[in-house]
Amino acid sequence: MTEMNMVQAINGTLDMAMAKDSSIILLGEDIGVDGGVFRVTDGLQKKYGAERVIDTPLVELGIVGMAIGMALSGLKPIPEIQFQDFIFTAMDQIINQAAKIRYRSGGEYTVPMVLRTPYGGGIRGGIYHSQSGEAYFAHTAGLTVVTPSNPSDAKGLLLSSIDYGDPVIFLEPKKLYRSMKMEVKEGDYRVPLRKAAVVREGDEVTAITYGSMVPLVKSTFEKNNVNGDIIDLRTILPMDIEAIVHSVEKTGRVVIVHEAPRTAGMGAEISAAITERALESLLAPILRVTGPDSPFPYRLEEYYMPNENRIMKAVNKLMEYR
Amino acid sequence: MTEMNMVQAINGTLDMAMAKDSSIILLGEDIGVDGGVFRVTDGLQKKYGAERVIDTPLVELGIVGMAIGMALSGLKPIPEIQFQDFIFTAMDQIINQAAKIRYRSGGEYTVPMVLRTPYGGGIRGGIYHSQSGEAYFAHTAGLTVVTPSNPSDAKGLLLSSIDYGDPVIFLEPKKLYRSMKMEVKEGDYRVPLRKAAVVREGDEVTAITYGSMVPLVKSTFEKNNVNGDIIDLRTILPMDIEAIVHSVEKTGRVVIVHEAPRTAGMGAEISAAITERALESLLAPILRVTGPDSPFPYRLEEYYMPNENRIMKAVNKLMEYR
Amino acid sequence: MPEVEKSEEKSRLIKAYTAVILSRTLDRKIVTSQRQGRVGFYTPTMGQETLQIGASMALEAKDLIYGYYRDVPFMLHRGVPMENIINQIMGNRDDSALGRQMPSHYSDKKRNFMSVQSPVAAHLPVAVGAAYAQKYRKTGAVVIATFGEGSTSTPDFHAAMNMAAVFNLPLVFLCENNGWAISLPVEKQTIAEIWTKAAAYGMRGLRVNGNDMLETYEVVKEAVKRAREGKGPTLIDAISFRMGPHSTSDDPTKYRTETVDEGSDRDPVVVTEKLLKAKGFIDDKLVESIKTKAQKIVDEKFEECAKIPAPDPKTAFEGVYAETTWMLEEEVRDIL
Amino acid sequence: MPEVEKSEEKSRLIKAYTAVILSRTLDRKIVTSQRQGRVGFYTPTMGQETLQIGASMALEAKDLIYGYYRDVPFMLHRGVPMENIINQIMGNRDDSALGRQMPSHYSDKKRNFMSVQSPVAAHLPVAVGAAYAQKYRKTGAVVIATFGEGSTSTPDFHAAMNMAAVFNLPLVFLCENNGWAISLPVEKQTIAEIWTKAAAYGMRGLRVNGNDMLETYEVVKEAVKRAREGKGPTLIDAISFRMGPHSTSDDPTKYRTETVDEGSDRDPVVVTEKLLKAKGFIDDKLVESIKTKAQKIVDEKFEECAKIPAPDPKTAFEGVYAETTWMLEEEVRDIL
Ligand SMILES: Cc1ncc(C[n+]2csc(CCOP(=O)(O)OP(=O)(O)O)c2C)c(N)n1
Ligand SMILES: Cc1ncc(C[n+]2csc(CCOP(=O)(O)OP(=O)(O)O)c2C)c(N)n1
Ligand SMILES: [Mg+2]
Ligand SMILES: [Mg+2]
Repeated sequence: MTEMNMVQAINGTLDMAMAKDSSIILLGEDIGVDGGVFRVTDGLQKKYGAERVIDTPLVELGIVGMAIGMALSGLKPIPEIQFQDFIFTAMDQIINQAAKIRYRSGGEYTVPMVLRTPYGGGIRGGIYHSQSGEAYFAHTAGLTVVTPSNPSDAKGLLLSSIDYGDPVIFLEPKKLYRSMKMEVKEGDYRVPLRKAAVVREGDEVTAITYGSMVPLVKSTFEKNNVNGDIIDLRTILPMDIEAIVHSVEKTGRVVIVHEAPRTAGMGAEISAAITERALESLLAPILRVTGPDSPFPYRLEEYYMPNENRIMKAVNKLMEYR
Repeated sequence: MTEMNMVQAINGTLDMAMAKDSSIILLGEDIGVDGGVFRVTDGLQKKYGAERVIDTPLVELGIVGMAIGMALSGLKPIPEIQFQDFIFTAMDQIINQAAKIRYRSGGEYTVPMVLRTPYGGGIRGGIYHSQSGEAYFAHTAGLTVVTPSNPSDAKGLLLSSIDYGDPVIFLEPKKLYRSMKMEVKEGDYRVPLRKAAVVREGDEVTAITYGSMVPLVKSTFEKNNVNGDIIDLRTILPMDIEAIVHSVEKTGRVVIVHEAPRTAGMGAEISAAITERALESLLAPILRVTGPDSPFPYRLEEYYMPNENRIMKAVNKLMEYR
Repeated sequence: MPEVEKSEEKSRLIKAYTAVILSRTLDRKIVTSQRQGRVGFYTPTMGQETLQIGASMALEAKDLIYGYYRDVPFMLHRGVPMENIINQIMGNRDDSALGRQMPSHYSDKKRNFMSVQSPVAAHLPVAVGAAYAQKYRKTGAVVIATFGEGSTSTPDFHAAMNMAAVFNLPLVFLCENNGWAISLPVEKQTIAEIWTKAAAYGMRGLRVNGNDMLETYEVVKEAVKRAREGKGPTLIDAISFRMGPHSTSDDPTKYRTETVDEGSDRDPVVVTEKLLKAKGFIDDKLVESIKTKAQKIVDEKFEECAKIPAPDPKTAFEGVYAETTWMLEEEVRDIL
Repeated sequence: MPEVEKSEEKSRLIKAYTAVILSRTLDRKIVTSQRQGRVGFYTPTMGQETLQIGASMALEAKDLIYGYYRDVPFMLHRGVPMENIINQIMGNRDDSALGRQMPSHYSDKKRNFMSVQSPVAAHLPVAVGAAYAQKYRKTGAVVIATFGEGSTSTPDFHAAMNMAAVFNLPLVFLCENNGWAISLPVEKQTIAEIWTKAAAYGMRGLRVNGNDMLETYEVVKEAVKRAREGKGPTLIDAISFRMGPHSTSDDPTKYRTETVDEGSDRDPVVVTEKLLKAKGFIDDKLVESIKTKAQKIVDEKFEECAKIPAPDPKTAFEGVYAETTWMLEEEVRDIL
């Protein structure tokens, strides 16, 4: 057990996995000699060579396309997109290729690939270095969308993703890269995909969240003595509907928290899925605390991101309802 | 007034608009000499010349990028993407450029452009000629997403879109291109954006739908004497929340119908928005009749698409609830 | 040329010619069947037979093909059973992809023919990754990727060309330059000759007369050899002509004036017959018998495949993931 | 050269040199301020001054610039007020984009300098559309688009180059080839020389020594002239060197061995001083006075701009559309 931040946890996990399995290949912009702009791949090229930790030209669709081809030929590629904001030129490769190859080939071809990319705000990156695009991926059958909320989960989820067999979009909350440290177990352990974690328990309200927002919701609940469940989805697609419904049936009050813009975001799906299954349990409307439906500002970033105040406003509204 | 199908209505509308305004330029693959693979732009190059009806090379991101640049320089481009399935290489231009230029430039630059593209199933196009991607666009602040459900609306919505001033994603339900004819008024008339239409009225249930599914929901309600409202969104983003809530408060029962896969689709947003505002009015869970969370099959297309049977199953479930 | 070699060449070329005829015969059959409503859609291959078969002759079994929707002759020569192709077009129960894809989207993993997709050129960066894997794993296999000249305008072509060159991969880019991308002639697609585009990536670029099967074979063979020896990728611009419409949905009279008719001097079937006759490998009698046999095979196979029923409806919603999702299970319960 | 021309040349070059010095001085100021925590982020321009200013000299007021995040010298020479640049970097109330964009994402519509965005090269297809509009509307304006050499690997570069050539547009592609894309040297970005990529599109491609302001000026001038005359686009590969880090977040010691120091022979400031001294246009005294004045201006402007407060919070959620949406209104009520 060592105290480490998420960057160190992911770096160590990649290192461990690569040492064991020579079919794992990393590729991306500035990930080799430079060790990645967030230093997540630091030292790995030195250790495993430029053939396994590939500095690519500046072309996201090429990075993803190449990774798909490697996966089709028996390797386990882990491509990195430097910022999730820059993934959109690769959307055809992701939506039309990676997500659909198993299906369209009747299972003859599969794409075991883990696409890592930092997402979200919190580093004053402005419009193009802060986006949270999970809903674009979550609407795409064939993809599996994962996001860790702490260093220890990052390791366990990443190891599960590498062995998963289908393409995983692994969204790393860059706000948490260095802002929290925790004990991370040594050796191989897995955090299962498609399973949520209840990271705090209580009776009166259910907060459903993931990734960068988990520590914020936790600290908000702790500071304000909110008597509620906090569900960390961990896997966004497919989400763990049982864990959600189980909690909602207990509490009857739901707040969903994410950074991404509200409209047609993941909060909508969570809300809709709950209403379909647990309408009778609801004691109040399901509320969403999210980024607003605008691009992400630079100087006024703190107004964009959900915060304690907004979460508590929603919780209070839920508690006071009727 | 002339009877016409949607292809004829759009063709005539483009013709009328181009005759009046020389700043309107069409561009896309095979739209000129060939008149478009669905013949929507037939005859327009002959009439307005190859400078105004541009046959472009095979590059969707270039088509959209060029259209944005034209718009920035005072023209009113109407790019066509041959099938919505092929729009994904242009997603960066759409999400990061078109949608964000007004905001990022403090309003100095704007993008008055109408991006037309046929979407959806119903022509046995299989995985890559049948997708309904409206949710990808609807999650993107800065875009306006419009889809007509009949020839007359197609004309009025298109004319409104051309004058709108911000980028419009104009989704044409290819299933309806030739499958229905109706009277279309001559001359200039507008169907307003951001406003839904109630295309059938009733008291017991509200169906919310748009585009290709509207005629199906209508015929289903008619055939089965369902006593319900049918709301045709017309504009998907931003949707007409007042029309929705107004109807739900009356009926208390909601079924949402779209072709796109369910998870994180528009149905989720509609459902979530209703629960936020009208929980107390709900007499039953909100149900979604949608495409399943899989790619779109070729031979078994009819199993993928929502149909009368599935809609009635949902309606009956709503009526029988409690 | 020594007798043994000569006889080897003869049997190789007769095999190739037979594939040309089989392809052409099958092509005609499918187009006709489409008009009769027995097939939903099809992209004819007429005019591109020899360039594909010339290329196929240059490959080994272990080599990988990232092809596109017009590669039926390539597949037939490579040994893909004709019924696999017809079953795909029918989308029936025996189609390896279970009728999920539109016609002309073939796949045959056994013969290393990668599943074809629709967004043109999207398979090219994927082919680059496959080539990287061959190099990394030292399999000795070469990847060949085919695509139309219209596809060179795409983002994917650019990404693939540059990366293949930068990583010096065992990859051959074979552009099936048939002069048209649906209605757009190559002169409006791009101003440069296709083969000259290679230089922009520091790659070797060559042009070849695709209607000459032997010339194509030689050029591809050399490119494959270089690739196998670690000398990097090549772009080959194989000039041909799309004799048919773009697809069965297309009406080329709207845009095309020049045509190449079957049986004319530029028809690759005619070119090949002349070539093989000049070599003394075939005569009218053999031609006749090959054609008759081809027609018989095609007719029989087609009717056999036409009898195979549609896949079970539940298969339309299987195989999205190794393990299905609860959402899909729930949705399917509603549908079936 | 007649006296009048000579004196015109002199004043033009002194204006240009002054812009070089102003840029360099401002660059140093912002980098220092960033280290002091007074600025959030910045992409230094050091090393690319003369190529930009040489290009700027070749343009008319009506011409359009589709630039990128390193184009401060270009803007300063073109007459963009320095406070506009600093206000953008501060993201304060007087920034025309209201602090919505990261530093180095400038915009100045009055001087036809298009709003800069982050995804590299995404402005290139947009520039093509702008050039199409100029041609269509017969404005006589030319569009110049700048970008780094790393950006040539992107899909957007490919799309833009091909379309500009196919439509024969009044467009100059100016590649600011500083040798690096963050940590990737140009040799690993692509194997071909950047200027040779033009041929793949049937476009003219030229290389120029970007550190030579006059050479750059002449080459760009000629390309602009051709563009204006309807002779089509040109790609110019302007060789320079990124003297600083990629950005203030970057540590080039991790990857870079070769460096070009300020004051060394390859520093464009030094090159330009030599050039103008040889022409007899400047002497040590004038240099001294220009530098002192530049420092004073920069210091003053910086402090003035630093005093300007942040934009009103509500502005962060305005201007997404001509008419706002009900969702955003509702959300903002919750936030403010
Ligand atoms: C990305 C994309 N855009 C548009 C289409 C529609 N489309 C199908 S084939 C085709 C033309 C392709 O031309 P070319 O690459 O020359 O191949 P050919 O059909 O001539 O063999 C087009 C535009 C597509 N399939 N993919
Ligand atoms: C599409 C995209 N991918 C990645 C990045 C991250 N990034 C910012 S600048 C840069 C390097 C650009 O190099 P070059 O084009 O040579 O310009 P330079 O910075 O050297 O002036 C990268 C990779 C980005 N901004 N956009
Ligand atoms: Mg072609
Ligand atoms: Mg550079």
